[in-house]
Amino acid sequence: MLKYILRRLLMLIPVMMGVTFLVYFIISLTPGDAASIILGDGATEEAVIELREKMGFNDPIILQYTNYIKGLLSGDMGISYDTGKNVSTEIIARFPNTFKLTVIAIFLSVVISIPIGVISATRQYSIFDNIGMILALVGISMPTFWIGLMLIILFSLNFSFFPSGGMDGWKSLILPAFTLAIASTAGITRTTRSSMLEVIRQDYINTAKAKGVSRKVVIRKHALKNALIPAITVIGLEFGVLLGGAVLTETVFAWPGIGRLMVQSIQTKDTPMVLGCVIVFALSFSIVNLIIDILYAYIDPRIKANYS
Amino acid sequence: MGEKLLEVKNLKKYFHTPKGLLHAVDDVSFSIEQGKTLGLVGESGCGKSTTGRVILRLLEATDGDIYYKGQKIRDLNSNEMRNLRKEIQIIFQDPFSSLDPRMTVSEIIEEPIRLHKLITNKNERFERVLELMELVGLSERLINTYPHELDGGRRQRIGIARALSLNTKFIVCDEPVSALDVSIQAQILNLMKELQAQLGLTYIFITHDLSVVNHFSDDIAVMYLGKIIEKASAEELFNNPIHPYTKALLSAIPRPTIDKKVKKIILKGEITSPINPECNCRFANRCNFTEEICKMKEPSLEEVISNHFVRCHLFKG
Amino acid sequence: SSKPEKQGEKEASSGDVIMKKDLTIASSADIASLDPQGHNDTKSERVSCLLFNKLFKLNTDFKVVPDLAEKWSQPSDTEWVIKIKEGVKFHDGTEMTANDVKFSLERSLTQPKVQHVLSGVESIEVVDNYTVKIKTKSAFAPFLYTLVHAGASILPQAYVESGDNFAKTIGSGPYTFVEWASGDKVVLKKNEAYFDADNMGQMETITFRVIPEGTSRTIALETGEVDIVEELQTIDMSKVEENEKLALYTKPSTTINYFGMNNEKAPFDNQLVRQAMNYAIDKQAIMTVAVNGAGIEAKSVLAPTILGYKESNYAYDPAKAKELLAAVGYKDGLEISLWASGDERKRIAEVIQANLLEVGIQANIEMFEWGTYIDKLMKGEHQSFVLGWSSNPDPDATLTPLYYSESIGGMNFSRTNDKKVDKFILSARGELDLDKRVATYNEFHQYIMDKAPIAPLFVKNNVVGANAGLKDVELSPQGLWNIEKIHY
Amino acid sequence: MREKVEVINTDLKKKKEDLKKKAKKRSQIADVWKRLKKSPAAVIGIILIIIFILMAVFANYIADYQTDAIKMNVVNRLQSPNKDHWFGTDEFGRDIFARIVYGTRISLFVGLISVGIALTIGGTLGAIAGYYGGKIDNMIMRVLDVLLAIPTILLAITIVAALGASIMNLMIAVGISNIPGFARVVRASVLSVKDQEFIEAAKAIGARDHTIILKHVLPNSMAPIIVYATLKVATAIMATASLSFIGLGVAPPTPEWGSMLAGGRNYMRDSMHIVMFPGLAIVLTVLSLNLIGDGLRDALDPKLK
Amino acid sequence: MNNKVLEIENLRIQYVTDDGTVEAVNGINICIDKGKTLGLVGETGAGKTTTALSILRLIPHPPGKVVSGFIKLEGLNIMDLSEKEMEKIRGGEVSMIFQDPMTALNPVICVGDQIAEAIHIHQNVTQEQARQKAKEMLEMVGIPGARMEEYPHQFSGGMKQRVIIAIALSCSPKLLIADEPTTALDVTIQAQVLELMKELKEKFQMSMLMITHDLGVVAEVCDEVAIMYAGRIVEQGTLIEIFTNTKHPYTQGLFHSIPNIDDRKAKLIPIKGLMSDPYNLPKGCSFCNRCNYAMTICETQKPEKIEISDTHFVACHLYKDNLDFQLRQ
Ligand SMILES: Nc1ncnc2c1ncn2[C@@H]1O[C@H](COP(=O)(O)OP(=O)(O)OP(=O)(O)O)[C@@H](O)[C@H]1O
Ligand SMILES: Nc1ncnc2c1ncn2[C@@H]1O[C@H](COP(=O)(O)OP(=O)(O)OP(=O)(O)O)[C@@H](O)[C@H]1O
Ligand SMILES: [Mg+2]
Ligand SMILES: [Mg+2]
Repeated sequence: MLKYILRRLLMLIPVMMGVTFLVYFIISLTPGDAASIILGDGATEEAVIELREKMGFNDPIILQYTNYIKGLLSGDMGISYDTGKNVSTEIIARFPNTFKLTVIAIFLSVVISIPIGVISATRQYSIFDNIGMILALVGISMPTFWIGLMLIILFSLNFSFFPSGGMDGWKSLILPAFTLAIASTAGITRTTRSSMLEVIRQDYINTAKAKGVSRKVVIRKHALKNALIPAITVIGLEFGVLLGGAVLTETVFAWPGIGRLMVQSIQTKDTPMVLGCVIVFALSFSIVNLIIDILYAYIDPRIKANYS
Repeated sequence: MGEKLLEVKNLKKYFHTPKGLLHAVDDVSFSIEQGKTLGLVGESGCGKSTTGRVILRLLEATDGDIYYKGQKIRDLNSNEMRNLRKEIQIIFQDPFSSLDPRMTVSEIIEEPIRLHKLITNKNERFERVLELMELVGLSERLINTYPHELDGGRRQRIGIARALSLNTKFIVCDEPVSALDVSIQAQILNLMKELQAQLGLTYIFITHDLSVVNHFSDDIAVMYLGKIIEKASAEELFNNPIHPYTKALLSAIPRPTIDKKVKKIILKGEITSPINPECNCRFANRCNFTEEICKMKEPSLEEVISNHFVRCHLFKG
Repeated sequence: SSKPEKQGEKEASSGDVIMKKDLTIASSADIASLDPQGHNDTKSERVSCLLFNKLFKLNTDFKVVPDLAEKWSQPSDTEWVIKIKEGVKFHDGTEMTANDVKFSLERSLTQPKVQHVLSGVESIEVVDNYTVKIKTKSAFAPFLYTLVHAGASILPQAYVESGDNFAKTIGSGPYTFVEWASGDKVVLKKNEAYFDADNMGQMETITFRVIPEGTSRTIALETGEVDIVEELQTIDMSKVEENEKLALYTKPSTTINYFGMNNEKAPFDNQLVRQAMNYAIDKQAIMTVAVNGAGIEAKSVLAPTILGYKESNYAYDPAKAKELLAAVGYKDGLEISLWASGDERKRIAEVIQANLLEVGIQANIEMFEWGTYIDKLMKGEHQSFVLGWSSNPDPDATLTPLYYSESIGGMNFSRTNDKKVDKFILSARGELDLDKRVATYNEFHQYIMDKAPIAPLFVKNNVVGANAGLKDVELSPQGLWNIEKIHY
Repeated sequence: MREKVEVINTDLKKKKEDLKKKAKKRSQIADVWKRLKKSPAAVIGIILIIIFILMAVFANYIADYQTDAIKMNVVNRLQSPNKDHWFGTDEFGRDIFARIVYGTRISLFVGLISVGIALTIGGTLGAIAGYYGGKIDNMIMRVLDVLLAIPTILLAITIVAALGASIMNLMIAVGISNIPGFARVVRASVLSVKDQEFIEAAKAIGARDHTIILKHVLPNSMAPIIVYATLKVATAIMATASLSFIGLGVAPPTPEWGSMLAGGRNYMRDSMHIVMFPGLAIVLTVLSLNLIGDGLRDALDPKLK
Repeated sequence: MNNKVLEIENLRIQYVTDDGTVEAVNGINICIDKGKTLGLVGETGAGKTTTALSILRLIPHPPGKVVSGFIKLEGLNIMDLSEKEMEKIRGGEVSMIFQDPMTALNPVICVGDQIAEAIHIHQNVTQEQARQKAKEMLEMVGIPGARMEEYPHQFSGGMKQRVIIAIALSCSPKLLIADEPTTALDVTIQAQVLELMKELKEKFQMSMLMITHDLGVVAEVCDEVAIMYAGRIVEQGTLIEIFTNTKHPYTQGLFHSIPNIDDRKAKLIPIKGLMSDPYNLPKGCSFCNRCNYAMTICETQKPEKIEISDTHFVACHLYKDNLDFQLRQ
């Protein structure tokens, strides 16, 4: 198992290289000149040219990229073009916020969607099932920022249950996390439902029933664990979607996360900052998926056998 | 003695698995004469299907030679192989999963003809399909049905029709009846026998059901964990089984009679894993007659009686 | 028109006088840097103003008044001698000296973001402990205005050289730095030892909170989570106004929004076409749609509050526009591309698009992302565009970058290349006599609006929403001002 | 014993002709359609989508593009739904109903094309990876992992930033960011099919790889792909809304639901209808696509009758 | 004294689907005496599993529905019981072994726990005691107790089937229903498992309902045999009666379809045609379209049960007027 984890972690290196290279390359394709961004509005042409030379912006992309990677390997993520801040400090300050938000959101959507999925499956075609599925669909068809604003109007303005934004205390987490969760709820609910439907038709469920296990226990103990396996995959993928989708939620709820930082950095063509953000995104996404794979092993002994 | 249509020499097929090298087929040799049937029996996982697949080059062999009409199959390039496929065919165990669920009966039967451009005229091709359907006893009103709409027996007939749609001479039958009810099984077995007589087909008949193989085959090879452990004519094998495993196998068949009860030989354990097998008799740990040597050395296949080969230390020459 | 208008004069009912000692201000974006020479944007400037002092500052009427400076004189056209107040202490207790001034001003020349601010300075000399002499490269009338820029803040040399990199920023201002949570908030605390007793901070703490989304900002104000919203979404003005507990403040800004044309490219290389544009656009409609009426029509290249302003007499007159276009041969209409970036400019562009359609011009809007937008504009790839410009009080700070021929490739997006314009700009810049300078600018306005390199649209109001209990909220043309004076 | 073929004493040839005709008649599409019709949810979905498609096609007859959908009318701005403006007017005084009707064209188009892009590229890669397995599989999937690890929104923003904000580029951006997803789904689906015996049967009759992939593997792995695709059409429409939110939507005044929604958000407190109707349009489209997707999944499975 | 463990009377079960109604079980009567084994034989789709599931009241509903009839366990009509009471019976009084050992065990729960669960539910013991008992059960079916922490995938097919047997027997049920317990196994393993089941049946004094399509298995383990065709029992009798005095043409067809291992030249005589569409059973005898003896009455009228002896009856028109009718050999 440990060997497997190590191997997976090693696999991250080429993936990260790929990610950084791709992003570096795409950003370099976008118009806009880093030197003039660094210098700001009032810069003279000479100053721009001089800085361009100094920072090596005239070098071929590959060279610039290798220089960046060299820095990265020695732990230096560079300095923001836009604000002059140290990229790693900035990311360390911001990333935990996004991570916290995403994790809570995933938690919320799991807590909401797994029971709905399970109940829907056990009562296939019932009213609960139909309404549950339609709600799930409506959930994904509403844009995040729209849901966010509606929730603020409802719960902050009209009822003053929660703050409208910002980041102090658990109360301020609820609305953004919930907003973020809604979109992924649909996917997880539907997967849970369909895998549950699959599982309850399996022979071992009949075996359990024939043992005299009560209906509830059959669902909880025998079916759910098996049905969770596909659901977990979706949860892992949703995590990535949420990380990416946090941008809008962070904007609406004034959440000082990394999504906003990234969008802002792209807009100012702040390459080191964008790369920094992308690296943590990609890393956390990959690590979460690794964790998911390890989780599989815990749920499913057959998979565990394959890892060792 | 007829002419050897197919000859397999020292065939090996190993699979790489996470746990190690799986010896699915390990040094198997046999030959079949034109118009005859070779039965390949053995327990689940002993490598019967793999043998069949390797012969057809659906899987590439790890080692060994396969001669078809004296031609080394493994040396053919992909075009030559495609040509050869007009003559050698396969019928699968599961008549459901071996038919594309999205094709109608006529499409399935037509496909090989179309692919090999045997008949290019559409109408003639259609005639041929109807002809084949009649040959295997499928009513022509079924042309437009999908396999799932049919029962196992009819589905298996489609598989047979497909195998016959080319200039088929040789068919690997991979447990063609084991998924069927006895009443249907008998229909199919009779059909296959008839076709053999009519068209001069040669079969390799893979099965785990000894009563079927006895009824169907001229020669029988018994496989155990990738190896042939006994090989003889059907008559000889059933009258005079030599290898302890063959004996146990024969005795274990449930017989639908109440008078002639045979004393069962109950084997101890279960089949051992074919992954990285040790160099001893592969049956040793289940055998009721294991001796020291069985655990030391791998026995070789010896001709104990004329045309009766056995791989066992206890019976030599 | 420079008095802030507090609309809907309301006092919090005397029963519940709010005794809060901390102020939370919602702003739409985070500050870029705590280093006053490391940024060039108003959000950061608002914070540095509380943390640092400059030699001079602007008052709410946009006049230059001394801040650290005690006395100043101009021995020659290119020399300024400035004496700072004695006994000014930095937050760490050290005293400010002329060395700090020299160090700060020289440093500004080396900092990328602000190196342009004092680019007219040739040298700085320390005369004595509290006096410096600054030489400019040439006679430069608006020199004092450049000293009010945050980039000319006076920093403690010792601290800056300690390499702390502004992590625990030390300045001399009325507030001291407590915390900056990136993307979230900046917290400041009152500087009890501030040197200027008249301008002491009023609240114990001030928190700047970042709330990017307009609607969320208003709601935060309504729920009392913040006390002031510095950029109130204009659609919410009526809401704030109608709310008993809130007060609305508006004041015209110096931000002028304009429809720019590429004077080098057809059809806008033709003066008549450009004039036609000035007639074709319905500025009132733009204001309604873009800022819900919170602004004043712009009639020249500068905001009215700016020195030497004189308005043109274009009015919305599609018929006239058609006539002009017909005169140049565009009877059957024409097709142009119209560039924009951002939500508000998109709305403006949409109205322009509709206006132009009336006179037979089909404008295809192309949206860009900000960095790309500016880059492409600099390269002159555009035909026409929508942009805003917030200027310093001195007209030169607008005119040189925007209309001077050498700024082509820079901010001169209209690519105005007119000898006479250049001459106006140069002579006004060197003119130290205020009246003469004003006269030159008056003339310039007339000339340039006849050339019509752009079509001015409107000058946006600064709109601030605040808790009704807050007192002494003052706006300047630059927006929320004198934050240190605000209190409950 | 052979099953007796019913022989009818009429002209045998004629009967065969009939059979031939019948053989042609029964296409798979017709079959799927027959099964699809049985699911009420799918039928509702289809009806809704047809309404939207009709709206897109016959937009000209419903409202006038020039005078209703893009003509500004500041006097009438922000009107609530009323007799003249069924869905009210937006901040420019444009008729929201007309804009939604015309928006159907763009939004459906964007959704379908971007998914089309992702499906073709991702699908091909996934099919190759799944079918051939081994090193090829590993290589393709690792490259796609890279793409997957980059947040969608970043990919979309940078692509739009690099190429400019046009409908085409929007579709490319959304399309590209969906490639890894499709590749994964197709690959998984191909993997589940490729080991079935009928694939081996096709090999045994001498079919070439590409024939096998196109005629046997893909048709049988269609169900999850179709479901995923319908879901993604929905997400693609939403992605345009998100991009509009950060200022990179389609060029105005083109009516497009996502940008209508994003642009109207500042007004939602007083003029709910500005965001409600485009939102509703998106919800209904997404809903109906999903209903169809679910229905199709069942209908495409010949085993489920 | 009533010696009957199971009595089924006039049981009719339907599956109602969109495509129509399947009369899966069509008025069958079964009874099993204490300690006896009844073999239920029939082709795919004959309704064997449905019958078995109905005894545990586990017919999936919808689409399944018991239309009429009753099932008595030791005289107790289970149709009247509540779900709670039914749970007591399942695994306690009546156990069931499913056909496919590969899928009948929960892959994510270790085998020990799966056995212990049944014990814990039905016997008033602690978890620990249940696990102890589970270990004993495992050893009883010939698997080392040490392996109880392992998961099903670590077991071979035969071992899994033994685990399932262990589960079924763990609470000493009065009736064991075995639904094709050896069909998925290799012959040598099948022999082991059948041997084990016979042994344990003796030991526990159980009654057994053995469902199979393999007459060979029947010959080995059953005391009585019921031949099922299209939801009906067409012939029933003691083992000897069925094998030596075959009455129903279908039963005879089954015997003739099996290759004779001792006579390899013997020709197979298959039953012609196929089982009727379950959605659309013939009006008369369901078998009439495949029957070599079919008469006109067979097409229109359902055959009655005809008693050949006390223990042997057949449902066929051939014997209606002529009890001594002999089938052609
Ligand atoms: N593609 C493969 N990869 C790895 N192992 C394989 C593969 N195909 C077959 N095997 C293994 O090879 C061995 C022989 O398999 P094969 O299918 O030939 O057995 P068989 O005798 O046909 O069994 P059955 O009666 O169950 O069909 C088995 O242990 C099987 O697990
Ligand atoms: N859940 C269900 N829904 C609809 N029809 C069903 C269902 N289960 C069984 N049937 C039908 O009921 C009939 C009897 O099925 P059953 O499973 O009892 O047969 P069986 O004798 O056990 O067959 P096998 O030998 O294949 O196990 C069949 O025609 C089958 O198609
Ligand atoms: Mg096989
Ligand atoms: Mg069954």
